[in-house]
Amino acid sequence: MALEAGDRLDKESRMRALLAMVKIRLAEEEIQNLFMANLVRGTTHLAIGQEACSAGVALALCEGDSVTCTYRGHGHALALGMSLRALMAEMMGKESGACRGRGGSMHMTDKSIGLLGANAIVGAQLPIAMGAALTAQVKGTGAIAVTFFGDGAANIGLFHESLNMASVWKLPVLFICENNLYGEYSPIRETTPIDDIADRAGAYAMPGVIVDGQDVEAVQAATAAAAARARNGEGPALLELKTYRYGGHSRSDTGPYRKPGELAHWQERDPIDMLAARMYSDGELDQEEFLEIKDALAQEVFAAVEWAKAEPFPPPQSLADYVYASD
Amino acid sequence: MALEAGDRLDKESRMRALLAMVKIRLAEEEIQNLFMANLVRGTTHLAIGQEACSAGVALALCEGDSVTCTYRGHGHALALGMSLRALMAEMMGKESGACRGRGGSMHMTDKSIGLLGANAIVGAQLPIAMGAALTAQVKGTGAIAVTFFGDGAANIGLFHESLNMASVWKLPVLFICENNLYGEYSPIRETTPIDDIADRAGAYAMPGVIVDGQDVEAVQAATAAAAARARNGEGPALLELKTYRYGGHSRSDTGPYRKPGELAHWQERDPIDMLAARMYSDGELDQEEFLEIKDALAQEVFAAVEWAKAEPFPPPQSLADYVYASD
Amino acid sequence: MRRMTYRQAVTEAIAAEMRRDDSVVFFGEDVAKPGGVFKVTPGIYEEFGPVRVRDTPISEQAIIGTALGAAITGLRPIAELMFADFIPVAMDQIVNQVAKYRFMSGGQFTVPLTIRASQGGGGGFGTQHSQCAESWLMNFPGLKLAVPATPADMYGLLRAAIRDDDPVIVLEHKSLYNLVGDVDLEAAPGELGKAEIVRPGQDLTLVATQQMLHRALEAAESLAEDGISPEVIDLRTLVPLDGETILRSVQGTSRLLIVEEAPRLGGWGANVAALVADEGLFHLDAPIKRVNMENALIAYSPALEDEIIPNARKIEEAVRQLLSET
Amino acid sequence: MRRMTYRQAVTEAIAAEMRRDDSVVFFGEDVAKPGGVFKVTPGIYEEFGPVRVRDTPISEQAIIGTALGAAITGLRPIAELMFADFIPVAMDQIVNQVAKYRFMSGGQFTVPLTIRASQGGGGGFGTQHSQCAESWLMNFPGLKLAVPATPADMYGLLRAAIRDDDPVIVLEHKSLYNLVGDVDLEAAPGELGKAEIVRPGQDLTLVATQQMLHRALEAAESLAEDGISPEVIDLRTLVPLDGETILRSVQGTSRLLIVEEAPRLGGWGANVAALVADEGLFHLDAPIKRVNMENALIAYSPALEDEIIPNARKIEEAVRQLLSET
Ligand SMILES: Cc1ncc(C[n+]2csc(CCOP(=O)(O)OP(=O)(O)O)c2C)c(N)n1
Ligand SMILES: Cc1ncc(C[n+]2csc(CCOP(=O)(O)OP(=O)(O)O)c2C)c(N)n1
Ligand SMILES: [Mg+2]
Ligand SMILES: [Mg+2]
Repeated sequence: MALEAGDRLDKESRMRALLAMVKIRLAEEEIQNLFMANLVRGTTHLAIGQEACSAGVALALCEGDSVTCTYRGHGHALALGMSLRALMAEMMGKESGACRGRGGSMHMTDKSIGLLGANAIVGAQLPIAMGAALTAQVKGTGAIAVTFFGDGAANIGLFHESLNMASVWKLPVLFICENNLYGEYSPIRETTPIDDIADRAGAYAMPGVIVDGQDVEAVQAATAAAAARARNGEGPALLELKTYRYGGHSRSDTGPYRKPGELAHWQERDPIDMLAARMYSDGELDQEEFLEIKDALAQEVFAAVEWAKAEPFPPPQSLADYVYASD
Repeated sequence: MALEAGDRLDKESRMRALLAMVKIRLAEEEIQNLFMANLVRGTTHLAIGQEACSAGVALALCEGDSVTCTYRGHGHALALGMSLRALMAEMMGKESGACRGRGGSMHMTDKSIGLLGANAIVGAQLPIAMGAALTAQVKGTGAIAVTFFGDGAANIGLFHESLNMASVWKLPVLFICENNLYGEYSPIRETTPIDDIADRAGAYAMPGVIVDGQDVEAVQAATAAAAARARNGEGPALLELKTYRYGGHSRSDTGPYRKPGELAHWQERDPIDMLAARMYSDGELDQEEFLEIKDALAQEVFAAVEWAKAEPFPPPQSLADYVYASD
Repeated sequence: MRRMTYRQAVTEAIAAEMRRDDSVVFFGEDVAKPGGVFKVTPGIYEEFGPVRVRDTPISEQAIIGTALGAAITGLRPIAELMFADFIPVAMDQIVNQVAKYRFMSGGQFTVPLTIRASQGGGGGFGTQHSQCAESWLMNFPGLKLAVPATPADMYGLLRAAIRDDDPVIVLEHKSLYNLVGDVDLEAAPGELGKAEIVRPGQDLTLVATQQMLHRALEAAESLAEDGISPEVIDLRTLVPLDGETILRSVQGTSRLLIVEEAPRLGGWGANVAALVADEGLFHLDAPIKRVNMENALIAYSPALEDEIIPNARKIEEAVRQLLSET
Repeated sequence: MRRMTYRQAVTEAIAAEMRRDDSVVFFGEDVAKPGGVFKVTPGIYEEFGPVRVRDTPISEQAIIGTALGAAITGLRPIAELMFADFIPVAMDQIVNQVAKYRFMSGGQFTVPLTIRASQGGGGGFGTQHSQCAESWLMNFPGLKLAVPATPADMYGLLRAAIRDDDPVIVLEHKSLYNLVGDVDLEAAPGELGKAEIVRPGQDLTLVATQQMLHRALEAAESLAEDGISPEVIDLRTLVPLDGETILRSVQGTSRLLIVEEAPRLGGWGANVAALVADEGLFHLDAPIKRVNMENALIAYSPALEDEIIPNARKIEEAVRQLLSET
């Protein structure tokens, strides 16, 4: 198969990628604070370290495309354009949240930006994206769908059914595996007998591409190539983005299972730093500008959190709303 | 991977294979008659044409090994040594049937011969064999387990989960796909984007072997090689037996979806005829002997059917028996 | 009005909705070119073509998930799962995804999805191919659940399901496929959530669905000869459950017998009993009785299968017994 | 006697049975080296080693199927499914295989298999991670179902489940993991199928399980101040269901209130109500009432989650209301 990484992105796109990644990082750091301070109940799954995946894919999509993702979905939501307010209010279970407080951290969903849903059942989101691709195919809209999942999800039955059926029906859907080396606390090598998830693509006669998931430009390019192929009626592809989460699996996990030095090793290839360094050397950004950008985004995050805190909860009497369309 | 087909079988083993295949053929022809005459209710799935698969695998197994298979399981049951009486009585729902009439055509099960169950849910039998392999591994018995399934079953989620987990745990289990080109009325090429199911083995880092499923000696050899490897602690393998069912999917299917000439083409490589021809030419069998063999087996089948017809049904008051161990 | 089978009513309902609305698509295993394993959908593929009507791989989870994704993005899929016994294979997609999708999104999506499956015992298909699924499926708010018992109701409720903006599971009873009845092809779609008194009476209320409804009617016929007059209610949908019709009937008859093709524990009849024991207790002159499959399973053997599934004789006995209680 | 948490009681029960019987094996996702996502099984892997204690891939169907195959060939597996919400992912294996295996084989096999999962709401885990599973699982003869509410019962019933020759699903309520109580580590295993009157009383019968039991007891405490004395029953297992204890209690109190952490339709409480409306109708002086989650879902928002799950105040109100009915 002949997916090839394109050229480097232009300055404007790089800037969009940088803003998206920094916004995700700052927002998630703030979310972690909220949870650790017990201001929010439940659990949360951060994608800090994986920002290039969501930002790079989002850059390659067009209006009208659809996305499904996992409980580790704040990054995807923000990269696709969810407002920080809607995100933070949802995180706190407020009526003005993206899902009116019904979804929460694991279910960030925003129809208006094509984000059809973040799923808390491993693998369940894959066929849902295929359904969006089917709609595009039946209606001939030219849109595609993308579904994100983890390395651990590549062992669940639905992964197999989805890739097979998508291939048979030549659906315009991209299967994007964010391989961060762990499923919860289990290293992939203990649950999966092969090194590269992309190698499974052959079982479904579709392209399988390994991509540097820390390089937002590589992610954008690989996605754009696969997307063009899908829009062209040539069917689905499997992309494996090699990446790493800096934090634990969820709120309470400190990551005792990591190999010593592993985290530091990955942090050397931090997706934000890597892009910033390239922009510095290409004269597209200087340190001061970057600090200003971070500062402005930090303000925005802070303001969104404060706003969300003051927002009201859904009224108790609305508890049975939205179960049925007639409600 | 280095599974290699062994030498030809010796005369005695060939004779066992021949007897098994003829017995299966004759028994199933009789079963079809019973169903068409409405002497038996429900449905049935015949393996006529596929006899070399069950007979060849059974020849390669040892006492203590376990097997799970599908609703198309009469052949496996007989090849493993189920008595014709137990089979026919079960077919008729009689108390003296292999499962005391509770199972029926789709659930031929006989613990005493290692046949742990025939399953009517596509793919459900795969992990059950893995469990038997786990028991063998934990207890260090040296036994293996084998699970039969069809080409269509290679698209169900559980296929994927099973092969992956079996590989990770290095379970002594053989996954044996009888690829008869159809899942019900759908040709495999319309539901599966690759030609050979064996190609999926690579996704699980296990050997995948394509075998001539009409050649009982080839089936025996491939199974024996994979079995030796599994007994040796080297883990599972996927065998794909290329075969064909002469009849429809089930009782009522006349096979209108077949390509013209397809059936005749396969019948030219009939597993029974092929083995008999080899035995003729090696001087191990002559036509008269073969006729006698067929005759004797036909008598045996006939006698078993007559016997089963006269057997009693389970008593109505036993309807809730065997739901719980304490019943 | 046309006379047709319950089976044909399915075909006609699908065809009618596909003609009416381009966004209706239909897929499942062996439903397109082969026309379905129960020959329920012949001609649909030929009329509507390979884009809207598709055979799938044997992949129940992917079938339902894909249908869900299509439903929330502008199609109205009809997904077939063949035997209702295979519903558990796709259970997560049905109960954690389809049922909850609208709710979890805070109402951003509607899920106009119809899931069809054939169910029920009596055909000698054995333990894994003879179950009724409605009792399990009642546990999941977000789903609607139709169990039509006649060709006319099949035509009416299946069209209602396809037009409904919520996910509806329509269970077709295998034993009824050859049942013949009059169907008005021009009638308005049925109404989900409305039970029907199919035989008025005053001595007791008999609540049933599908195969059991017909057996209850058979029992009622025979009881009538002895001057016993049961009021027979066909629930038609289990979610929404038409409690009003049940309660009104019990108010008139003071006695309730529920007939289910289901094991006793968990059966939908427990829900009907609980409803009446709550809102209609003071109407009752006798205990609420149920005829069902006890806590056992359907065996392959005809001797056991015919024994475990309630029949007219057993229903009749239960009625007589109940009328003798005070 | 040792004081320990409900969580520790799980660990102790598993360890005790694994020490006692070499054929007990234990596997699931992140249960071995990591000791479980709820830190329920620390030390088990270290004590019993990698052959008997294993982490699995994320493959719930394969986990249950493998456990079933092991159970019928001589092991006594304990399989963990982490959240009970994931049970539907493995539903076919549980309800069509595990539950029916013995029956379909005509009694050739026993299935000594324990399936553990943690369940229940109140933790802010959202719609797909907060469900209770017992009401769905009651529908499948062949399964047994335990819902322990205290450390002692957890220790007793989990050991009973592991020793039982039938498949038993043991549901652990997440909200109870930190509950402390006295456990006799030398006690005989518990008995599946026995309810317990945890607080005797005469004014009405309150039936509950797990989190709801503790809230019912809280309500009872507060009602006692007003001289109202409910009899509180902890069902402990739902299959087998101890109808006798319930009926005897209702005979004494004449009133029944059922408290469930479940939607109303399909809830296990309907089965208890149906039982009493059948065999105990004439004991009743008032309608059978249920406090539950209506037909809605658990939202993430604490405001909604706290509202939908019955609490002591609501139970108390329902009791007062029920006592005022005649
Ligand atoms: C069906 C199912 N099984 C198990 C879980 C529990 N669980 C949540 S996240 C997770 C790990 C998933 O790992 P991976 O797919 O690699 O994604 P990551 O969290 O690393 O992004 C598990 C096992 C679940 N939510 N759903
Ligand atoms: C989970 C599930 N889905 C669908 C079916 C219905 N069904 C029974 S056999 C069959 C075809 C299976 O084809 P294959 O695996 O090739 O086996 P074969 O019948 O050809 O031996 C199907 C779809 C089923 N029994 N179980
Ligand atoms: Mg991961
Ligand atoms: Mg086949």
